Amino acid sequence: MIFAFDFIILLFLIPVAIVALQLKDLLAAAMVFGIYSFLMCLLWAEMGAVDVAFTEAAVGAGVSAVFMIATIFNTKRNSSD
Amino acid sequence: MVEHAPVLLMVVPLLAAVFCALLGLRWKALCLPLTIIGFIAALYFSVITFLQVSASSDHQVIYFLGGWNASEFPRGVGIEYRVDLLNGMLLIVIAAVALLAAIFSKQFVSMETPGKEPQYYALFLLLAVGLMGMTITADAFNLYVLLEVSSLTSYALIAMGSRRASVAAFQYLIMGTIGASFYLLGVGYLYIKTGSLNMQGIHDILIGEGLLESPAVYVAFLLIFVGVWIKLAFFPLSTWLPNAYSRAPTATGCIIAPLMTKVSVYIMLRIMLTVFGPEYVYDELSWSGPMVWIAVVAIIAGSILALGQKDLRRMLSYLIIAEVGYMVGGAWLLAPGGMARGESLYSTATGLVGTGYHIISDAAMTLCLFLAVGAMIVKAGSSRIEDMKGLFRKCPVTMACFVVGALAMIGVPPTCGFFSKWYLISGAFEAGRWEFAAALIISSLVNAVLFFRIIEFAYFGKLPEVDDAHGHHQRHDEGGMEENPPSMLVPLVLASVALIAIGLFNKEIAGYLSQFLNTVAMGGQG
Amino acid sequence: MEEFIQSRFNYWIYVILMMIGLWGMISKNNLIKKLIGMSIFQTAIILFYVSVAVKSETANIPILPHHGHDYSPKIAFAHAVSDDHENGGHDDHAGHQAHPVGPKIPDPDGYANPLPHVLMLTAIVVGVATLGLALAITQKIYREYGTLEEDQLLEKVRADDHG
Amino acid sequence: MEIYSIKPLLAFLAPLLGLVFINLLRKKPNWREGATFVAAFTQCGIVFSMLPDALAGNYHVFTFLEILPDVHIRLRADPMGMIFAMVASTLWIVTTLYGIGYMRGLKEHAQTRFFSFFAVSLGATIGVAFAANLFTLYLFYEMLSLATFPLVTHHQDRDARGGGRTYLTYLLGTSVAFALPAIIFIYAKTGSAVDFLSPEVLGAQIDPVMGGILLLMLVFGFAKSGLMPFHSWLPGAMVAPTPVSALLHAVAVVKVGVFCVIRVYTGVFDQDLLQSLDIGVIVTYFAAFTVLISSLIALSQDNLKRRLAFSTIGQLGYITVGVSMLSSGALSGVESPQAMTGSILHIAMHACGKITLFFCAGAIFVASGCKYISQLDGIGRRMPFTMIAFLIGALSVIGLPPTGGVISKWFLIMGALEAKYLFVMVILLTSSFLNIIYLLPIAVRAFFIPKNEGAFHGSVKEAPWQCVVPLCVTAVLSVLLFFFSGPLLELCSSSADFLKPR
Amino acid sequence: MEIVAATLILLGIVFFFGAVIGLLRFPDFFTRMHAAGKGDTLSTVLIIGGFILYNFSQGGDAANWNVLVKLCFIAIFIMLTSPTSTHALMKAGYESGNDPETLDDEEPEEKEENVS
Amino acid sequence: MIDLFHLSLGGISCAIVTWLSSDFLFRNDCKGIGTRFVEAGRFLLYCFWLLWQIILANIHVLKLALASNNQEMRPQMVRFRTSLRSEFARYVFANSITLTPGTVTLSVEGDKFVVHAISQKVADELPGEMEKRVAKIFDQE
Amino acid sequence: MKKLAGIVVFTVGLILLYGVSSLDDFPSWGTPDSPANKSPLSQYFIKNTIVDTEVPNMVTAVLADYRGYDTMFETVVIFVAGLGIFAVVRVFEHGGASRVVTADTKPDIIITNTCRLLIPLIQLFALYVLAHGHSSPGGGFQGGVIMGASFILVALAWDLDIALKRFSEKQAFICSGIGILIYAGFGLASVFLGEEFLNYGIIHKILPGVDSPEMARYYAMLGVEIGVMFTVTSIMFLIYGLLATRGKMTAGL
Repeated sequence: MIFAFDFIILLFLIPVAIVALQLKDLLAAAMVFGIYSFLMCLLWAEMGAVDVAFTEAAVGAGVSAVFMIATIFNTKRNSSD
Repeated sequence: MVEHAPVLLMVVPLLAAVFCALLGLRWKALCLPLTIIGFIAALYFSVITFLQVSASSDHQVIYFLGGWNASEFPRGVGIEYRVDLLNGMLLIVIAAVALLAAIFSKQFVSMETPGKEPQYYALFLLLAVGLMGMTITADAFNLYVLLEVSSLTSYALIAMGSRRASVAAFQYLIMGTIGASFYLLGVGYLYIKTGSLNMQGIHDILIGEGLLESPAVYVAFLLIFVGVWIKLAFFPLSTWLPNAYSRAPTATGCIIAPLMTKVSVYIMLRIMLTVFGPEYVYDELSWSGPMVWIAVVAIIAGSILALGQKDLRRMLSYLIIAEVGYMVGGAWLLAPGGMARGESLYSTATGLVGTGYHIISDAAMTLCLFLAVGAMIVKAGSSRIEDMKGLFRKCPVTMACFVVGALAMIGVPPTCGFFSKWYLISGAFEAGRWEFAAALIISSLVNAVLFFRIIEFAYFGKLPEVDDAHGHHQRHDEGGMEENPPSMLVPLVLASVALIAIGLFNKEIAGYLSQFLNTVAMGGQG
Repeated sequence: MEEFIQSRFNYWIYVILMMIGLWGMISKNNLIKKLIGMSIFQTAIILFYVSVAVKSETANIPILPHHGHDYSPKIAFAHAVSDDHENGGHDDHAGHQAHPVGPKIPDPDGYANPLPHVLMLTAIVVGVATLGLALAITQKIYREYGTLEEDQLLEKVRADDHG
Repeated sequence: MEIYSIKPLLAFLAPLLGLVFINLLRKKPNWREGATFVAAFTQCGIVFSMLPDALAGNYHVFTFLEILPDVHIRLRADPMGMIFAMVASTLWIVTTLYGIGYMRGLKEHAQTRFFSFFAVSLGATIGVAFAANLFTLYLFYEMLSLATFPLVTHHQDRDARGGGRTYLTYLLGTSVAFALPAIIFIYAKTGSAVDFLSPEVLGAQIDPVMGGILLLMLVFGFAKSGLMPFHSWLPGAMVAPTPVSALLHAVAVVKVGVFCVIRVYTGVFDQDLLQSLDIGVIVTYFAAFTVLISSLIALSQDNLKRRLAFSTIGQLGYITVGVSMLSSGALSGVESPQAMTGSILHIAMHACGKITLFFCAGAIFVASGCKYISQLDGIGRRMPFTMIAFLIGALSVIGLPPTGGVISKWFLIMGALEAKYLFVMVILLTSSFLNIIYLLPIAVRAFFIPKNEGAFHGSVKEAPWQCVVPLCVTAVLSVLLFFFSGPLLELCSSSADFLKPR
Repeated sequence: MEIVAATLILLGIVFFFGAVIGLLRFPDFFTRMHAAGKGDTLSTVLIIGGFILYNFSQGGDAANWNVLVKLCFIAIFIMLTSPTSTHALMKAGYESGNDPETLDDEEPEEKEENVS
Repeated sequence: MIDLFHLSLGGISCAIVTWLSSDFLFRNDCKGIGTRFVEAGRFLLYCFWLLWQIILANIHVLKLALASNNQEMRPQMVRFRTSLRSEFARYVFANSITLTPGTVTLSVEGDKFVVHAISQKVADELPGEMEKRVAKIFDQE
Repeated sequence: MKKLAGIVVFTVGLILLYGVSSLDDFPSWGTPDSPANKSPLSQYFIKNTIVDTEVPNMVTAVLADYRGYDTMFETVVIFVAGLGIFAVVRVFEHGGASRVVTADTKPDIIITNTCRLLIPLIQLFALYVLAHGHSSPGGGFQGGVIMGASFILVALAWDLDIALKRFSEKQAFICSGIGILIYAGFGLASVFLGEEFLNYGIIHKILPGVDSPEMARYYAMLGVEIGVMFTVTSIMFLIYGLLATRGKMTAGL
């Protein structure tokens, strides 16, 4: 358990989450969301939840981002907020 | 095999769903029979389970999945099923409602969702599986998983419908996810305080370690209940319901409307009685006062909003909100401090009996009404109330069933709606909650107005083809009759018969419920 | 104070992330934004659960180092049962004494609590399933209405209702 | 003495069995009407077969099932119920005949439905008559409300719709809003649905204030009694075909209302409790008010059926007044009060008189198409039987000899004296006077004023025999009741014996 | 051995640092991609190499061989995917009409660009 | 953890992957196994050379990045035709170009290469020695 | 609306903070003494997974055995998602339906070649994750996602049509169903052998070469994970296909 590491990632998560929600370009938002998931996954791995981290890496940062991008590709890329 | 009935009643429909999805790719015609077989099996096993329960000495059947028996291992190592008298009855209701709805949906599925019959029926089966699992599982997290199974299926089933349905489904999805997540979070708070996921285990630790005053448990309670209230559409959190239920495809509405909210109410009841226990819910929190008032508001608001609707299904959806108010209010009728005063739950909880009874009877009522309305919409070509003109002449059997459902909703004896109101109101009197009784009466009156309006339209409106040509003639009675096909009528008639049957056997059902409460009270002490 | 911050920091951040997610779900206008909010929300909950499972310093990841099969199954099984039931599962030294040549019992404090991890695996799966379904519904909405902005959407739905 | 017997059930089921046959035979009108007759005669026979036992104090009892914990659906043929059941079942036979004539004469539509629901209504009426406890009473009361709805709205036109709407709104509304909560409250308090033979169950559980509120809720809840603020369903229901108005709205339905009120006074509250209910006076005032006002309104009505309807409201007020005097302290210690006897008796007497009047109104409509009193000038010469019957009916309603109405009115007035309610007596007398004013002139006009232009077609003759015979029968019955009122009186006084402390 | 490992890791970090500086300083999308896409390939490989050596220095029983193989796979994987992803990004940028700043036209540095 | 069970699992896994996607990895079957081994050997040697090149180029880019004025920076597009014939060889070549910092393959269409170079120095080296070495691996000189 | 949302969010946040902030009530982060970590349940898992199931990875053991029922329904959730997405977005356009116009339909040589090299490796890795899930992080779900990703990669690098030739829509459905059937089959097998549903221990009676219930659990868990992998792989691919082509299942992203 490395507290500093944990601390930094946690602090980093908040701006990433906000940015993911605030970006007007949905594709970028989806990518930032992928980053958010990846940070989470790092955090969990660091906290000893390797299985969870692994799953999140495969799912959150991987498949869900792909799904989102596929949808954005098929709909609209810009959002009003 | 008999001792495995509690799990087989879920596994068999699950397998039916899988086969439906697989074989349906090649033979579409197999789907409906498979669905029906699945539900008949579920019904059979539910009945067996219920018989086991009522035959057992402590009125419950516990099934340890994976064999992680609580007598050999710490409780909660594995997942367990706990069937008692109330959820045993509910199982039967779910299986029966699903069976009837499946038969009924035959006409609609190919019409409303062409080419997707296998998926439709598979989802249909899985929805029922999820709901049945939710009712009998004794594991707080397993409940979440099954909740999501049923929620996801219902989102999909609703979104399959028209274009408006997809928007409603999206709103429902967002709200449903918030609800489920809150529930999950609440379970997390409970877990960190108790270290258990088993409902009874959580309760025992809460009582045993004196955690009743812990802020974390309080927050857990809040979260779980807000989550469940969102799921069951308790009034201020019910904004998603009317859209979702009224815009869903007809066949979907027929299973979701009767079951989803009712099972969620049961979940609330279960969490109140099993997880937190009456000691916490009624004595420690003393929320009964405000809760009943909110329920009163829910009832009145649901009824009044229903009055303003022009669309039949939308009107029914608002009525569901009112009905949810009945049940939530009934569940909270118990006066605070009663447990501390040493009153046993058994002797003072007519409101709880009423809630349990209303869960069952409301499932049947809503089923009957949604089936009838589905059939009426087919004949009228629209779901607007004005378009229901002259339906009595066109399809008397359908309308007779609708009238039975309407009477049940109004609360006319000997339909089940009357008796559930009876129990609820007497519970309210018992607890001295006059406002709740008044709200129930007002809601009855509003229901009377609502349904009467429809019946009026259907009864008085003149059909164009029936005119003086037939007028003043003996054969007038038969003029212009085009009744719905038997696949729709049979479930409908069965549903309306069930309304009366549930009403006539209310004493037995209430007896089981009292017995159930007795068991709960015993468990609470032990 | 430092102690206080350090001992709760994870929980505070999870609360903030949850608030962000919830806010995104409720107040964002774009449907995909709502879904991103939903995912953030769910992930925050997972963070909470994972934080519950942590045992700082002492604990390892919940995987036993697999040095062959030196956990003798038969004896340990019987021991585990008696241990958990007679001593309430708290005292494993007694177990050692009872079986002098007994098996090596993993130290409960030496490993992170595996149960929340298991739960969260399921929760992640549920999350991705929900997200996928929601995206599908979003696509259908876009196909039918040509927009993903909620306010425009509601207007069009209202027009549908009246028309 | 209670005898376990299936007879009350059979009396209830006879019309329902009739219903089955009516529907099976819907393609053959003659057979269908035959089925109705058979059902009617069967019912009547069963009811009368219980009369000797009832007079001997042996009540036939049948228990269906325990529908709620400690609540049974139970039928019992006690004297009060017997009176009502006899009246209803006898008049059903007559009305059936009349109905056939009327419906065929006017070539009405949906006759199968008409006779079906008629049968159901009669079943429900018998159910109310024999109901042994409050719950059973409520059950059949609601059944009657619903079963009569299709009859009221038989024409399925705009008027029928409005009338039907008012009808159901008032009846269902009041019963659900007032009676049902009261019943549930009583259940919650006593754990039973008070059996009418043991009213002391409630008395032991309840304080006077609550009791007074319950009394009001029950009395106003059974709005079929036509008590004043909730009376307007009755004129509204006059859109129904006349046989319906005749049997149901002059006899069955409204009498069910007052019957329920009497049951409430005698069966639900025991005398000690009643005496302590100061609030009960309100009912007396309301009823007296109803009597007076309805008579005044009736004066202003030109539509014959509406006038009769308001007259009915007034007459129902008599009954309510009579029974409501029980709750005043003045009657304490009086065994079988005369007002009570009068009330029960008036059910029968008024039934015969009023049904005659309605039959006449219907017959006039069938024969001439006239609905309004102003059109009736000179019609008596064309339809002598009808109008003579009308005269007799009117006399009975007014309360003049030689008709049955006199007897019941006599008892009522004596009762008012006994209870020292002078204003009631004054109102009863005033109302009788008003009755004379609004009823007798019709007969007088019909006979003595020559026909004026455009009132009715010149070719008007008597209505079909199926219409005329019944109205003659009921007219004769009204007269006979004056002369042979012995058994009825006996039943009435044994009904009033309910009040004796047991 | 450990010193070599540390050196390799440090070297990797230095290259990373260079890539970051380049990312910040280079004028347009394409040149930045040069820095970002390639700097990390070498540095990651170097760092992984350092890990491998460190791993060896800890003594070589089965578990460490296991780790070694995994690390090698990671290195190969990165060598394989990194150029492809850089290429894909550059190509996407090129085809979406993002004209590269070339020799012929010197442009100001604040050119608006689309990261994705 | 090396026991029969896990080894057999590994064997089964390999078999499954072979069954699933062998046609991906080896698209044309005309080459013999021997040739493939020879090519692999040469490729390994090439890799080491490439690694050296990469290090060199990296230093170059590092210098570029750290230089106070970007005098040496001359971003430019280089277009040329390759002599490599097989698709895989072209792929290896293109990837090698991308791997060496300073140059990125923008597109490969047929034998036409479009490369983006960051400075004049790296641009001048194209296609140069690298192409020859790649050609040597696959016998396509 | 935004204001209301803000109020709701802040209320929720305050409630949650209230829950976690009480020092003597809510256990500190990372303490081994919290009720959750000290509970018999958690201790039982840590101490006994290896003796009960022979599986060193406690998470896998708990996931696939102790709480195997949850995992079965987790698989069902995935299955539901696949069915649901199919039901919601799939459109059937037979004949001359217009293909989805994509930015670049021509596969790029560099990307395709990299994928050619990578995809077998990815698949091998997926199988490794599955098979080695008993003693290292991983398992059926992760393996399944990676496997699914390999097929998604095919679709991304070339074209969905190419991917569909290897793994058609129908095959995907069948595989997903088979996955659940495998899972439920293990459960039912134990029912037929006379034990509770999913009580794998009993399977040693019919499994050749396995003599103890513990090893039976070990192998059955692997079997169950294979089932999960089947479902997850096919559904992930299916979802991608449906989402990327707006339900047309041709060409696409």
